[in-house]
Amino acid sequence: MNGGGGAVRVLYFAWLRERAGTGEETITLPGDETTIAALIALLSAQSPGHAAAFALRTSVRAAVNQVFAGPDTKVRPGDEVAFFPPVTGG
Amino acid sequence: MNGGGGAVRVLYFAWLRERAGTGEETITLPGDETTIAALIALLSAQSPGHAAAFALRTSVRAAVNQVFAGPDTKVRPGDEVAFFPPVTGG
Amino acid sequence: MARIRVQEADFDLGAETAALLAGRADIGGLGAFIGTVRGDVGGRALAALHLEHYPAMTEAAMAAIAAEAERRFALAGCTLIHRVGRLVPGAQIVLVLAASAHRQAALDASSFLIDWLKTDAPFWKREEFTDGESRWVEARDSDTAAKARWAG
Amino acid sequence: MARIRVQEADFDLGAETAALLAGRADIGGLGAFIGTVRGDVGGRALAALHLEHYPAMTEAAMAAIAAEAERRFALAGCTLIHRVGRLVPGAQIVLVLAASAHRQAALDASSFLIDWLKTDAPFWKREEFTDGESRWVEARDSDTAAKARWAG
Repeated sequence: MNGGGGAVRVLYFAWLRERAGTGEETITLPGDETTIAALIALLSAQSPGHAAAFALRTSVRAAVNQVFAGPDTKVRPGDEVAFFPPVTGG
Repeated sequence: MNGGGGAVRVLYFAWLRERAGTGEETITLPGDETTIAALIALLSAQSPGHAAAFALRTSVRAAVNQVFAGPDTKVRPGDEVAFFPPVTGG
Repeated sequence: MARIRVQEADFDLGAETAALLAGRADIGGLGAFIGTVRGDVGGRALAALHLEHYPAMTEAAMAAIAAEAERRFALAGCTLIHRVGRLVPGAQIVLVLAASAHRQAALDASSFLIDWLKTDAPFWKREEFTDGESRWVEARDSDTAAKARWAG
Repeated sequence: MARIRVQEADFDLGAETAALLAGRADIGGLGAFIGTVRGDVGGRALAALHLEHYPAMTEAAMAAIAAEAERRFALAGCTLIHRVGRLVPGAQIVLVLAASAHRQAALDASSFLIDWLKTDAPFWKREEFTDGESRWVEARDSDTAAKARWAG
């Protein structure tokens, strides 16, 4: 891989979408690899809405490439990352 | 009540019916009151078929007036008594 | 409140469910169980099941089971239908529906109702095999154990 | 083997059950659960529920839940249908069907499937009240506890 970073597609659902003010955006990673926790820190600095979306960290869940992920899950250029509250279907 | 006994309607279901050779009969009680256990003894003496129906006593269940009954349940003239194997519906 | 029926005719799950839910906005969950006739019993091909019952007692026994379920669970309604007569493989035998504001009560009640129907309602099954032999089904300890889970 | 669908349209319990049972003589029991929209939430009148989901992930997550049920229970088949969009009180939200040769497996699997759907499938509910207010439903500890019963 090159060391210049790359784009990650970020999706938001439910009240995270409403707070972030968008359902989808593309973020350029500073390097080849990051983690969910580091990506949250990066995104929180984007806008007050983003900061509000991630303020209640215990209520934020994530998926990487459509698979549930934890704070230490790796994120790489080309991945699709989604953030959302605990699910309430059924 | 009078002391001369009276009639009890007796029903048989499933393999008890087949062994007894009848689905329904009327029996005259020797007195005003008996029990399921005593009635079984009385009925078993009616015919070899009846004896066969009641031979496996642990597989015989009873109801008096459409309510599940035990060996000591009282039986009186005018009652409807049913004998059958453990139920297998559902 | 419970709908109780014993019949030779088949039943329609969709219609029974619609009847139970019709006009109700207090129901959050509906649990259901349908028992059907299997075509194979221990490797032997079944031609049919024959369901016999004790007509004067059956509906009262089913109503008592439904009343016990309503006493134990917060039910908005329930339906019990049991068929009798000759039933071929694939046929429906029994229907249990239990509706409640909450899913756990609906699910628990439907399990409870079928467990108790198996041990407390006066039905008897006879198996007719394709080779011409016929035998009465024996009650199973596992059914008594299933009912015993609900003790107390 | 499982039938999985996410749709705005309503579903037909009778038709789905018939499709699962059609031509099968190896099924002895079918367990079902239907979730419906209640018209009252803690004494407040509900106008509608809005169901949002994560389209790229939803069906795969539901298929994984069905696969886990098939691994744990001796299933002959199962069906999971979840609606999305705006649903008014009385409307059907979710359908779970589980068929097996044996009733206990069918009942256990239908409970398992709805418990896991509640915690592992990416759906979110928003409540729209008749007074115009709207709020996202919060996940409940009781749902996590219900799933935890199946641990191991």
